[in-house]
Amino acid sequence: MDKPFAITLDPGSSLANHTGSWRTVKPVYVDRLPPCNATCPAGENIQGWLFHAESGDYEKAWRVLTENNPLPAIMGRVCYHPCEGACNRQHVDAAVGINSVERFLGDEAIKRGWKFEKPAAKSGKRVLVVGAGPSGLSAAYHLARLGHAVEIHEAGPFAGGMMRFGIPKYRLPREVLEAEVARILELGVVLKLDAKVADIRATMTAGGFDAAFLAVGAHIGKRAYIPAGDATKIVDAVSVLRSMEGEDKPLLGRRVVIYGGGNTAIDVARTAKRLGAEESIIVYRRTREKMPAHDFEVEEALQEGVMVKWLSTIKQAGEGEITIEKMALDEKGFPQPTGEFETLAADSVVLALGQDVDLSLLDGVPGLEIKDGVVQVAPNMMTGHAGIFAGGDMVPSERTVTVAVGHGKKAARHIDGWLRGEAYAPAPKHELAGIEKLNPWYYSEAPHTVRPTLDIIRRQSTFDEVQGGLDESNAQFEARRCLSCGNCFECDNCYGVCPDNAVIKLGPGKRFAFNYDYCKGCGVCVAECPCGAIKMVPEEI
Amino acid sequence: MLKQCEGSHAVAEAVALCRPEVICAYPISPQTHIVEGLGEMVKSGELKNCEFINVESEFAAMSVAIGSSATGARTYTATASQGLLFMAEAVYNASGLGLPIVMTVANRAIGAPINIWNDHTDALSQRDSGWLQLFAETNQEALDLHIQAFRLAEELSLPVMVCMDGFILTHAYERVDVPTQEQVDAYLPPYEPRQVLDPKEPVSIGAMVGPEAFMEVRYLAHAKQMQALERIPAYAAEFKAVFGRDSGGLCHTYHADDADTIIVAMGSVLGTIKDVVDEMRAAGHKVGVLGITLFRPFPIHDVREALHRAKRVVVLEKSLAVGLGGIVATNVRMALSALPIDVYTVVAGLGGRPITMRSLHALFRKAEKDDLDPVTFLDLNRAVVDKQLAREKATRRSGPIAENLLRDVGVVAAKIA
Amino acid sequence: MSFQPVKFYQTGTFTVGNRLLAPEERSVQSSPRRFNSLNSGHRACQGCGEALGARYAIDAAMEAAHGQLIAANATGCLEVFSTPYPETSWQIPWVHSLFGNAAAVATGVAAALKVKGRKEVRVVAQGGDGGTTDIGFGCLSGMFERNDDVLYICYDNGGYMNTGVQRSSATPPAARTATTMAVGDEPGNPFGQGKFVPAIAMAHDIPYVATATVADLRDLEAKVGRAMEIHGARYIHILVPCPLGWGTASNETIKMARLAKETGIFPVFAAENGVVTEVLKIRHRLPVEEYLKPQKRYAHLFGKQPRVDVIARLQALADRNIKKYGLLDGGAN
Amino acid sequence: MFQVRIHGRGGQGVVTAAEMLSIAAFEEGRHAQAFPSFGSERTGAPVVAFCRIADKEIRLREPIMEPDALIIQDPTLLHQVDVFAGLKRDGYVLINTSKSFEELGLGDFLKDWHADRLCTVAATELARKHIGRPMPNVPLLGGFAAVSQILKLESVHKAINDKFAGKVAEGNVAAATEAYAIVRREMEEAVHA
Repeated sequence: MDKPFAITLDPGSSLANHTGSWRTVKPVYVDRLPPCNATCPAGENIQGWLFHAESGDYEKAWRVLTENNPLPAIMGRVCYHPCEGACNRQHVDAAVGINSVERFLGDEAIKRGWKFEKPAAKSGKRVLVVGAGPSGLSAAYHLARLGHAVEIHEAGPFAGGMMRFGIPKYRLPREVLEAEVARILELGVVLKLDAKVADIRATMTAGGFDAAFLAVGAHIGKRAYIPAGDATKIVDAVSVLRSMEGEDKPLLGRRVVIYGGGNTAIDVARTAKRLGAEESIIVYRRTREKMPAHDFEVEEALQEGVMVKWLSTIKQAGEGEITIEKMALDEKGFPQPTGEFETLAADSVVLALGQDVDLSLLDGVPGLEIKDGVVQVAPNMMTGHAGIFAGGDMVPSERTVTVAVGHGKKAARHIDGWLRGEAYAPAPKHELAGIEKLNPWYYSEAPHTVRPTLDIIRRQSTFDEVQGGLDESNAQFEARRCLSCGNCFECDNCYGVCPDNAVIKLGPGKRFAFNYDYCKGCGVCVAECPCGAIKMVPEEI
Repeated sequence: MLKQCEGSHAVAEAVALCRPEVICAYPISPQTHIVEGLGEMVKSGELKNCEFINVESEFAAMSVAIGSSATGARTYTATASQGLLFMAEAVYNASGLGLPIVMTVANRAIGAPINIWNDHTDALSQRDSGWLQLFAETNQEALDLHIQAFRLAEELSLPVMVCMDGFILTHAYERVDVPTQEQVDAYLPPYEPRQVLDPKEPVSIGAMVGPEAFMEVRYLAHAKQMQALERIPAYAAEFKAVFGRDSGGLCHTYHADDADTIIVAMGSVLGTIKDVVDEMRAAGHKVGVLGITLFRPFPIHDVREALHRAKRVVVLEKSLAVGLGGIVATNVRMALSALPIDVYTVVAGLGGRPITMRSLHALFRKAEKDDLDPVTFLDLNRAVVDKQLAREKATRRSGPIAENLLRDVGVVAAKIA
Repeated sequence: MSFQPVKFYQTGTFTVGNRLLAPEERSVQSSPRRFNSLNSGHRACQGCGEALGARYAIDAAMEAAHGQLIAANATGCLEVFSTPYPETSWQIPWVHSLFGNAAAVATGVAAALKVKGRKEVRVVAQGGDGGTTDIGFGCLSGMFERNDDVLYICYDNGGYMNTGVQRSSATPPAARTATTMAVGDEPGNPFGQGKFVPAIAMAHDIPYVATATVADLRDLEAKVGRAMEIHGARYIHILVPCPLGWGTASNETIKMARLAKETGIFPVFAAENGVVTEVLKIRHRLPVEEYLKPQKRYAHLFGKQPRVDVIARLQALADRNIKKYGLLDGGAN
Repeated sequence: MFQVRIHGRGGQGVVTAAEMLSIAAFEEGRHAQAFPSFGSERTGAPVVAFCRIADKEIRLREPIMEPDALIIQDPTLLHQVDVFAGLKRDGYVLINTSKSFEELGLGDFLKDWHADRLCTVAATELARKHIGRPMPNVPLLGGFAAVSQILKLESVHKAINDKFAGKVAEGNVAAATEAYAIVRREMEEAVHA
């Protein structure tokens, strides 16, 4: 074709015009830290395992999960899931039911008998773990996977620690506990029961251990002075719950009063109900808002007929009855006595006022620092005594199972580093993917899935598990509700919205790249990225 | 085949013989009979492979033509007067894009005051539009020029305007020789566009061109138009070979070789002038005629060649460059630059005013005596004009001119002039 | 417990699940297939809504026409930024003639194709709101009335942005432009009767009329696709925010289009043979302020004395659209 | 060159008459040029059309100001328009009327004119009779062929068949023929008077 000069032009010739030169800021693809991962006390890569779960690859999901936490079935039941509290999805509709999916994976693993991979090589080092609670088990698991020979010395007759002696069956069926403990032991971890360590240094020398992780927990119930006649039965919550694991169940009578406001108080009250108590009354000095116990547990307890006397303290316990004094909150919100009294019928009083740690095994170990009844540890979980690490309830902490598991993992990694004579340095964390970094418009409404709960009659009479699990379909649905905060999920938005066609699609699984020859730096891709995986950075000029 | 028919009909037949593929038009007197004829031929199926589009304005007419021509279809339209002005923007665009559209302009005056009768103001207003402009003297020539126009347009890839006097030719019944389809096919090959919109070879037509190249683009448009000056005589010769008729060309002389006084004109008035010249020759006057067929590009050398021996040149034109005088005359003067020849401008026949032999006789005789003003308005009703001028001088609010004049002219207007 | 059905506002916004979709369904925004009819290297402003809209509209048309497409373009931003000598961004046969004649030029192209028997080749005409609703309106209406086989696409950014943001008949009331400055008692563009060309197109009873925005490119593609299934005169009116003329940040282009739809300011619907057949519902209804506030062209409404009266009138216009086109779920009308 | 001017009103087929005259001449192998007075004709308005007939090419484009013949399709124009303007001495005049020249008040104006060049024919009546419509133009052409003797009646018939077809053509042929006969009779009477 003979084209008139200048008036008629060859197709697509504008490629010669590199409009990228107009740019003063440029978009770059980033990975940001999802809030769920950021808040998980056990340091789980939640978004990572949800990804495999929503693709239906539950085993892969479970394996990714257990890289950080060996107890998903337990976590899926007892964890207070701060992850869900942080989940950005709550700004779209409701938080992703991470905990329920975790439980589904845990249960799947048990059902299908998935095992952990044994370590490739042995390190030749021996590590002593004292206490088979969540922290100890977690440490043992991680140490074992790192190739160390691990021996757990447990004072009690069973493994599990507070998971067994503190958490009632109806929240954590024992077979679940057993299964997850057994799986850890299959890694070659040696568990010695009824093996109370009296002197840590002696035990270490005797066993030729290179390092020790102490996680003895806090099992000594705090007492409070209550004037009482001999006839009155006063027991502590820990022993009540512990005795639930033994042959003869505790005899608390028809009317049980529980003193305290923590989760343990709730556990005992609900246990008492199930043991047949007609009245199970919690006496707590403050209001419900102030109560440390988790609200959903209080709610469940009330549903089950547990009663609560708010703003009350026990003044004295007499023959079949107790006297309580009404309290009033002062302007600072502290309860003050009012001088008003009331009597309650009570066959027994259970004190749920918190627990202390039995530190006897540390007697005479130099360098240790003990404060407020707990052992102080460095950021690497090591005590003042080289080679002796500690975690769980015996160190300053929130005293939850998840925190304990986190301690175990953290300690294990540092112990491993310490054993190899180098300091373990965790990978630097990405910037947080807060909701302000997301564009939630692109997420369709998908209300979260409610887990089934046991009917009230059976909850009051039996120790059957109260909360059910998800089935495959709704577990996957729940997993798919994940927004993939901070990490590209290849939605094509950036590719789609670029007015300059300067986004290159690298193909499924390969994400995208910018063609900076033509990108003018308008930032539309950043504004329209649903998950906040692109950010603008100034050009060096 | 010889026929006694209306000029518009003759042109319609000629256009049909050229196998146009798209015809679009908007009605305006005196162009209507041409497109009515073509519309009927398309509807009846007499003219095949042709789309006839009734558009909503002349602007749209030329725009549709631009689209179809750019897509490689042989395209025709027709207009006149106000219509030509209304499409002016697209007229320039068509030539700028180099699209070989053929358009008939049935020459008519431009208002206000509105006037449907013949003069050349409309076509000449577009003289710089980049279109080639041909002026027909007779209906036979109008017919012939359309056939040549398509050939010319498509060879040069430039649009061509064929101008014929409104009513005087378009509505005149006279004898024409209508060629056969075989003759036309032999003369006019199928349209092969230089550039075409086709997914097979995508191009962008109509780019924005800045100062860095615009001068060149315009120069090329000029150079391309100038090529027509060489091509047209060749096409006219070829035309004669096929049709056996002298038609078209650049310009034509009549008794000019030995003439002291040469009358220059365009279009149908040449016939009347020739009759006058014959009578004057018979009476021993050395007068001759130069008829300009091609006004754009202006055949500057041929005009000079034809006129350089004359003592004086009288340019009689149906147009007025208000504030200057003649349009054609200005062009002729340029052709005669540096020659010692008087060029008189005579503005005649505006808005359909008849140009009579009687007036021409008087005019030419005055010219021979060099007794003409540089710019003369033929048969101007002085009395009426002076009256109005006086009126305007007397009072500012002298009222609408046209209405005043009609009142002055009075009943005469109702009579035939 | 059974799987809950989920309403998809965009394909795959189930999010992470998006990774599982077949490649052609994966995008939440648009088809990953590309002709790049409008190629990179064009000179549109940063964040140009028209560049985005045009690329998708023409690509979708190309897809539907199997690559056999010719475009006629009116004068305006799109024409200027896409074809400044010596480069063009168009990869399809494209012609620019004048400001006011794109529809007629397209008619000519279609006529030529018809007479040449090139049935496979389709024709689109495109222009901005000035070239469509003002100077090109006569040709547009003529093309509609003759039902010529042309798809006309109007990219509406509400003004003559190419010449420096002057007022067009598509400029919304109260908006500031260079010829309707934010001064005097009634600052900005006066409240007229409005000129909603999609409705005028429907009044021609042409086979297909649709509106769309660059906030939902899937919808835009689908509408162009539908239009291309039909022969005869078709019209698609696309809202394309202009950062320059609206006084918005270059990265807010899509957001503004989304807000226009969500507030009811711009109804998104399709109509066949003069009857509305499809309406894109408002997902989260918002007051017009949400749409107006980010735009500097409305800044005068939010000064020391906010012009609540004017804002109320604009809200009334949005409410009228919502009622007229049934933009809310449960189709109020 | 023979020049004819036809006067009538819009809607009376004045222009068509001129065109048919030119066709008739063409049929006889002569050159002819017919053209209207280029008005924007409206029904009822005075209209003029022209026809030139010659043996060589006609180049002249001016209106006919000195006609050799006049056809007046509507006698009411006589007092409205200067229909006789420029009429050559002893030019032919054919008027569509049932009245005589005296009755039309033209006696003095046309006295000592060749009497056989002044004819009238009630063409409108003939048209009603043969075509069913008051279209005087074609019958007048028949009469004109008779009075002017520059055209054969057959040529007029040919022109009629060129312009019209079927019943209309037949009716017009009949009307023209009768008009021709009537005028010839008038002329003979005039000569022998």
